[in-house]
Amino acid sequence: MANSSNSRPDFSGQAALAGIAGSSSDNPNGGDAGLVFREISHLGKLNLRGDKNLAAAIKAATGCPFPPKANQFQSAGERHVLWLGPDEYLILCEAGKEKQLEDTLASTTKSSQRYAITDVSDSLCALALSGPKTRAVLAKGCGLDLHPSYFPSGDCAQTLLALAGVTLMALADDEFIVICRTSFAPYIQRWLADAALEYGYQFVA
Amino acid sequence: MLIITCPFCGPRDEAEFACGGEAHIARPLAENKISDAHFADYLFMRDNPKGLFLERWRHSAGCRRWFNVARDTVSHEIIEIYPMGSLPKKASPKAAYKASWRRDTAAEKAAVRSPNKAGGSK
Amino acid sequence: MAQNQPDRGQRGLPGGTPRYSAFALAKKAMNYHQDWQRAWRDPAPKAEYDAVIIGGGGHGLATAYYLAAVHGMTNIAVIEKGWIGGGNTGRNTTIIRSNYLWDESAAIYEHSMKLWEGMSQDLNFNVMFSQRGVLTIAHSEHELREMSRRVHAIRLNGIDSEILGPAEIKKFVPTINIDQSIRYPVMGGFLQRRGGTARHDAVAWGYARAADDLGVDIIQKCEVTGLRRQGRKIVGVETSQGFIKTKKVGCVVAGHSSVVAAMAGIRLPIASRPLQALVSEPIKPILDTVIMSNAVHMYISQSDKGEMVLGAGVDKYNSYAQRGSFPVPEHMLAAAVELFPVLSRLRMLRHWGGIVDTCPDASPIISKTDIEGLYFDCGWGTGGFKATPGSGHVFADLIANDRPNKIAAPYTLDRFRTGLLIDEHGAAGVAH
Amino acid sequence: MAFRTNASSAQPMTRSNTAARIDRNKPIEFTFDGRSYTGFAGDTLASALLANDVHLVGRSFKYHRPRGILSAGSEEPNALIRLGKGAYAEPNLRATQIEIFDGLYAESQNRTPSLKFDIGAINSVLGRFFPAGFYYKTFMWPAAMWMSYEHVIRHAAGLGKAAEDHNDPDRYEKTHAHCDILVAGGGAAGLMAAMQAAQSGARVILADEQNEFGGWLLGEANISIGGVPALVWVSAMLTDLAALPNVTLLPRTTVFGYMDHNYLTLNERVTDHLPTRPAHLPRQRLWKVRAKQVIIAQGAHERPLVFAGNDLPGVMLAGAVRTYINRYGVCPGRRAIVVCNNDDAYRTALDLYNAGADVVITDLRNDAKGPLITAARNAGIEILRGHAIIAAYGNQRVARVEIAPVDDSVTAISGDILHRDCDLISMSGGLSPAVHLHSQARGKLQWDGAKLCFRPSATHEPSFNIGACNASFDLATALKEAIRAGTKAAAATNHQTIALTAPDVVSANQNWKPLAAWKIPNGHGAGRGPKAFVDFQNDVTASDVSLAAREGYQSVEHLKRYTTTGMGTDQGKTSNINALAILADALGNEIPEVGTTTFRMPYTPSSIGAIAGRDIGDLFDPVRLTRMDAWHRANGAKFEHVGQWMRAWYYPKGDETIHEAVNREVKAARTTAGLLDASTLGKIDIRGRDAAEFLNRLYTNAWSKLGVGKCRYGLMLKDDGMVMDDGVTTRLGENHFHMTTTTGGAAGVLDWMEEWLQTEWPDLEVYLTSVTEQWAVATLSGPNAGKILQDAGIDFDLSPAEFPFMSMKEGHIGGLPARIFRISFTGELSYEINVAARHGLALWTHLMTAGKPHGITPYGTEAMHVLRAEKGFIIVGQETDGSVTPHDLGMDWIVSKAKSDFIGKRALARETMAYDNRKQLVGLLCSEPSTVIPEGAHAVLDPDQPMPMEMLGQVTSSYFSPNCGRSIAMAMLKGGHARKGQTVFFPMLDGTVLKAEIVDPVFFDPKGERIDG
Repeated sequence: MANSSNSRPDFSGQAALAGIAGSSSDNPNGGDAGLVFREISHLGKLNLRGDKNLAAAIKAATGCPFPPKANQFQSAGERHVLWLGPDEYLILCEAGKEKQLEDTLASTTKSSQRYAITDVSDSLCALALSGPKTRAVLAKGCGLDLHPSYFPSGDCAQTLLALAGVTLMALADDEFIVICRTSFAPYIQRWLADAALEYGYQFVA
Repeated sequence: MLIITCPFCGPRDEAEFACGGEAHIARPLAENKISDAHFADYLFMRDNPKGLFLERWRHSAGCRRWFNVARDTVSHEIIEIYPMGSLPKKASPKAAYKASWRRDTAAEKAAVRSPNKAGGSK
Repeated sequence: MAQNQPDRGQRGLPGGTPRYSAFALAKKAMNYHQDWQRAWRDPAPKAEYDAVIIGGGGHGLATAYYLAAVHGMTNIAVIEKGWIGGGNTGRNTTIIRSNYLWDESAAIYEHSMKLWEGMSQDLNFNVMFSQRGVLTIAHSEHELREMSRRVHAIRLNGIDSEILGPAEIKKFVPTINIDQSIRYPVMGGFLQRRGGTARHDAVAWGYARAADDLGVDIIQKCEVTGLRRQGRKIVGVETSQGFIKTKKVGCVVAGHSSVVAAMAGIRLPIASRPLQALVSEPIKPILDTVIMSNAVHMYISQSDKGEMVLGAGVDKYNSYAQRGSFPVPEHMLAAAVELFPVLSRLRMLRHWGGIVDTCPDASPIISKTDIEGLYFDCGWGTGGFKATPGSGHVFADLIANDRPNKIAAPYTLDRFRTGLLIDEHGAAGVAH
Repeated sequence: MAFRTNASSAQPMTRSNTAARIDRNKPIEFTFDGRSYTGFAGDTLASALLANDVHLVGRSFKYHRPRGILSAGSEEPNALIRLGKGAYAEPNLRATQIEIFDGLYAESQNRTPSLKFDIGAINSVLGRFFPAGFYYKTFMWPAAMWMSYEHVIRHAAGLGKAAEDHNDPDRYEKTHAHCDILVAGGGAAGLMAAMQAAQSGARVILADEQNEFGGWLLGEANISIGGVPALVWVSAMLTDLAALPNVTLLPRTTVFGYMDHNYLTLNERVTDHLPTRPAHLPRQRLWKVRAKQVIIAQGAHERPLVFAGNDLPGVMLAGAVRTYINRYGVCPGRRAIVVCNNDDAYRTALDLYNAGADVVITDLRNDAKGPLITAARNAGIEILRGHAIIAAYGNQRVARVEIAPVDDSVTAISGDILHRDCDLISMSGGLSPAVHLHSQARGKLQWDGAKLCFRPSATHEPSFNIGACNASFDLATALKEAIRAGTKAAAATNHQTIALTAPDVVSANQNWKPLAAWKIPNGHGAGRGPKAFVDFQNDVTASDVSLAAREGYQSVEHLKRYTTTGMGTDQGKTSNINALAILADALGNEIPEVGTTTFRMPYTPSSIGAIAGRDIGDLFDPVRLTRMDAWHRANGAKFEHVGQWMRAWYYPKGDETIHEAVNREVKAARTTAGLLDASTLGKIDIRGRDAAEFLNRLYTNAWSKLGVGKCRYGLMLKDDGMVMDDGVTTRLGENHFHMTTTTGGAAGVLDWMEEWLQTEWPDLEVYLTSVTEQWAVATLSGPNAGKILQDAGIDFDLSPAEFPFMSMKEGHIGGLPARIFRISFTGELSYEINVAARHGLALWTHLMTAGKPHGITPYGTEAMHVLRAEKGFIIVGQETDGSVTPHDLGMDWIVSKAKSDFIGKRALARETMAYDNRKQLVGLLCSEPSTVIPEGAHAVLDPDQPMPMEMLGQVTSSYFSPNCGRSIAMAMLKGGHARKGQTVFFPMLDGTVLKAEIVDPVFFDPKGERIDG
């Protein structure tokens, strides 16, 4: 954060939970915490509107194949393309790469094509969840059937977590990414810590 | 809590949806002159059947898409879900659509751009 | 207040029905209560009536009573498809108040309030009208502003209303939580001391007994199957017990207004929605008033039996199933625990749903229709119970004279054509 | 009574030596009504009290009659106690369901001063004067007195007392769960069905309200299943089920709600049975289960018999007595009378006999035969056939009975009365299937004339009823049903399974057809004689039911509501059928014609705390913070909630009052510069070929010709012509716009736009994305705004020529990339600076630093409101209330006449929209410049007119304006536009009257000369 004597603002930028939620943990049962979670700072996020014709452009720009089905995502390294709706996708990329990616997409997408791309990197906050009780914790606030056979890794969904809208991504049986609107991040952070209490949790700021 | 099958996201809890009320209410264009009474048919009068009801829902906590639902307001059974802008295909919802008092009302007729008017609202 | 009221109908039971009293109770006890007679008869429908009221709820029975008592129309019938008072009359949270914002609303609900204040004596039936006060809580700057607007208007309409600060509220309602750090703190409230509750079933039974005494036929388990017309005139009612001839039909069928209207080819601007309520197990008194909070969609009181009575907001989709969705009570009870932490260790005993007919402007319809002799009193949304006597009183007047009186005039169907709505939810959406 | 034992001795002789499910090696100390007792692990409070020969445990609701323990389960109407102390206290709990633990503290309820001597019992003496509904017939004179009568009634009513300390220390949680098959009830049938279903690999949840699975088998002796004692079979089943990964076993879990689309709610009591509760564990957990199929195996409830004095302590249900003997090793009496209309009670007689009690069987039937009857006779138990107990007597516990022969229909006494002493009556009136969940789910019921009960018929949801709740009381039959249901349910969820073979059941055959005997004659006239109770908790007697029928309360619902039968915390589990039958009898009608009431959630009373769960306190509602929030806090800002947002309201310095602080902030914004955190304004990114056309239809004014880089104010209407929202929208490119909305309206406006795009104009190519939180916004306003931006390092020319009002430029501030909008809500030279949200705090602190020499002052929402009011700018939701048109606001200038259509256009054409007497926006100047008229005050022309007064309208905004040096106000007044110059009056709540002149609503810089600084 810029101190008042500095005449130039600090460029590093602030993560959504910076200065709001410090590291914390509570593990009454001992052993491994049931849930370990942290914010993925400045993860690049682009909201993409348009239809399947964008597949080639997306592939070229991100290396990710097009999500084959609704409510699934495809990955290439740190980059992911999530299906959000019939003509809406969310692209996740390395911090700071969003602008470059936006330009590449713009250039590789024929101007004639119906599409729109909007940088929402700061609009949304991504949290990485892991631990044996990840699904059990999410189930306390999410009405989806999160059983691995119904929500396997590779699935994503926009849904409700307690009182906030979120996008869930299952990376593995006990590994999720939860994306929420930035201003809801403090609530989601507090809710997760509270819901995970009986299993023990650790939040890494 | 109802299960509503979003045409795009599949079955979800009712809590993820917003209900938009009666479906298939055509909006009269201001350029087509109709009486205030006929305009009220569009603006305020509502179909409110005990039984099969054609209504609009939005997957507000999911893909944010609107769609139509044919639902029984007594049993809460969902008979058909069909895309926005289309008409039901199953027999009973189809019949309900045809039977509605709205069909061929002045308000509904006024929803269509009259040929002599050019160019829309630009 | 019981005295000098606008034509309240005759006192006592002129029809000869023995009066209820402590004395009668003691006298009958001598014979082990063997010779109490029916509270109302169980007649078969006549071939013809001067007027037929469809719907044996509080509003319908009140309409019949005032038609007989005030307008001398005694050759009338109330037909009810189930048992009287079985609809919203027996499914609401019994809140009574008249502190409405708009002049038109204030007029009809205050008219109603004055009738409540003499009802037990008018009907010789204790409806347990309890003027324990209705306190509406404000939780934000915005709500405080709306409250001020409301209270100024209510006062100038000659209706009692006072503003309370958090400390005064705590004094008036010791169980409430006024901690200012909670999400929806109690920042203030406005109180109508004349507001309160009544025993909902007793209202239906009391009106039924008094109307019956004046000769009104109350016909239960009689379902309307059609409205017979000649051209634009009503000539009778088709029922499950046969055709009943009449020139005047008053429809007071909350929860089914659109259905009955459709029988006559009439369109209404109404959506029927579930409204959920619940009670806790009975406990010794902890709340001696009625509390309403609109920000969190919750209202609460404690019945004479000791049950905490809680109501929520209206469900989001049309239904005739008298059941709502679980998230509604879930949210409502969380809000209730915020304001009344004591509730956390109590238990929900009964939960139910009613069907309310809601209008676009959250105000009722009391109106003639374009069919001669067909009248509607509907669309009370969540405000119906408190309006019972006033609604019946002005509706009876409308049916008897075929023209709305000053109080009913703003509530015609025509307002949806002109756009002169009485937008109660626009005006801060105070839950009714 | 000779055999009364010393209640505090560790081994009271009421403990039988039968094998039981209590651990005699684990004594447990507990307290009831101040006296300490000992029980054993595995006891309920009820069984432990009975073991200590305590029968009197409560007082009834109305007559305060002494009451004991009737049942052994959740149907208990009498034994309601208050558990715990202080903040842990909980009223109305059923002693029959409380597992005892060391230090348990319990009190009886509804008595003063004590359980044994309760002054309320006077009601019982005067009972004759308080028949059903007596209160409807009296307390009416004088009218004013009702409140006093009511006060007394209220304090007499109500059962237990709520906790004195209201802050519940316990934690409650909720969770969602999904399964293929939910089995409600873990008795023999439930276990069998769960096992069958689980074989298929389907996901199964098995829930039971008791601490142990096994249902009524837990209380039975002499039954074997699959060649082993029933409970051995039960534990084997449990071991197997627990081993299956696809099975979730939930003991202590009541399925209390069954809603649409197979959505069920369960209450799990996680730690209630523990002496100390770990803080991290929930006390209770609400399960919200979505099941594909439901199997209901809830069992049945035994009915009492309705005879005089049937409510005395020591009068118990036969099945319950059996349970106390076999499960808890407690024999509740030494001299027992068993009275019944069926075979089942003979099992109780035998178990009592084997437990060492003297037993007499009074069988209402005179033709009873079968193995159980034979067994009883062989045991030498005295059996009085065709006899009934016509009255029971005793003081706080049954001591003697009158028994008489009765005719076949049990309507008249047909012989001499016998007198017997006893300390226990064990009664059985037959079984009522627990059809509650089935009925909650809108399943239909049918009357079984042979078994005398309502049984499930058609189901509404995908579900099955098996075992006793399906009136299949015979164990072998129940197990076969379970296997069938388990197989079918699995198949319905696409899980195939081979039907298991039903295990053999060895149990004495019995006849499940009881004798219809609803009201036992007492030898007195109608309504006379000692009270015979139908509803124990609410003190409803047989004659109350007859009275209701006599007075015309003949529908079941009228009966319930008039007599309150079935309205207690037991919800009529033991009383409904008896009441119904007696009503039918009074009406000379058949039971099915009289009908039954539909059951509603919950099956048993369910904790409100658990339904609220963790959505309380700071998790009650999300609170949204801006990126500058930390700075506001650090600098002592006061906040206000705007929707879910937390916004800086004002920044008091030292001990400034809100007014002093706001005045300072308002002045600074017009003399030097003010800085506002405007991040919460809604922002929508609008793209696509038809974006401009879309705005044309959405807003009242025209958008096609707006140049790139230019901003325009827009007013949005609902289609009824009423103002809905407003804001500034900027053209970023030919097909790209940036819209701002009000803070509160943001979500609604985006939804509104999506709705029109998707449902009305799908042909338009427009894409909407919310960017509200993508951008942090600082609004720099005031004469020094330009200088400050210069010093902050803006990288483009700010001169009005280069950067005119209502335009936007992208550039950098101190190197930070920013979008800067030259728009103004204050009328001053003003810049709305948008940066990526991550830089919001940096931008803010940077501007504060750069602005220091120029007197920059942070201002909050309150000052913002005053500044805009000085300029007469409206705030949607303050000046408007959903009933206001643009014309009412004097904003016709923004309503395009050229456009053929826009949302709201047609509605505005209605004749009433042009009426002169509509409420219209005006300004007000109070005759007392220092007096601020309260917002919400209503204007009248004549303050002396009588009530109700003719009102013109209300003050919508009212402030002290330091820049005008006086108070100013805005109001919506009838015909306001034509009233400029008139004087109106404002009657205050304190009786005083304020006076004001109606003026134009622009109070400061009417020509707008300050906009360029």
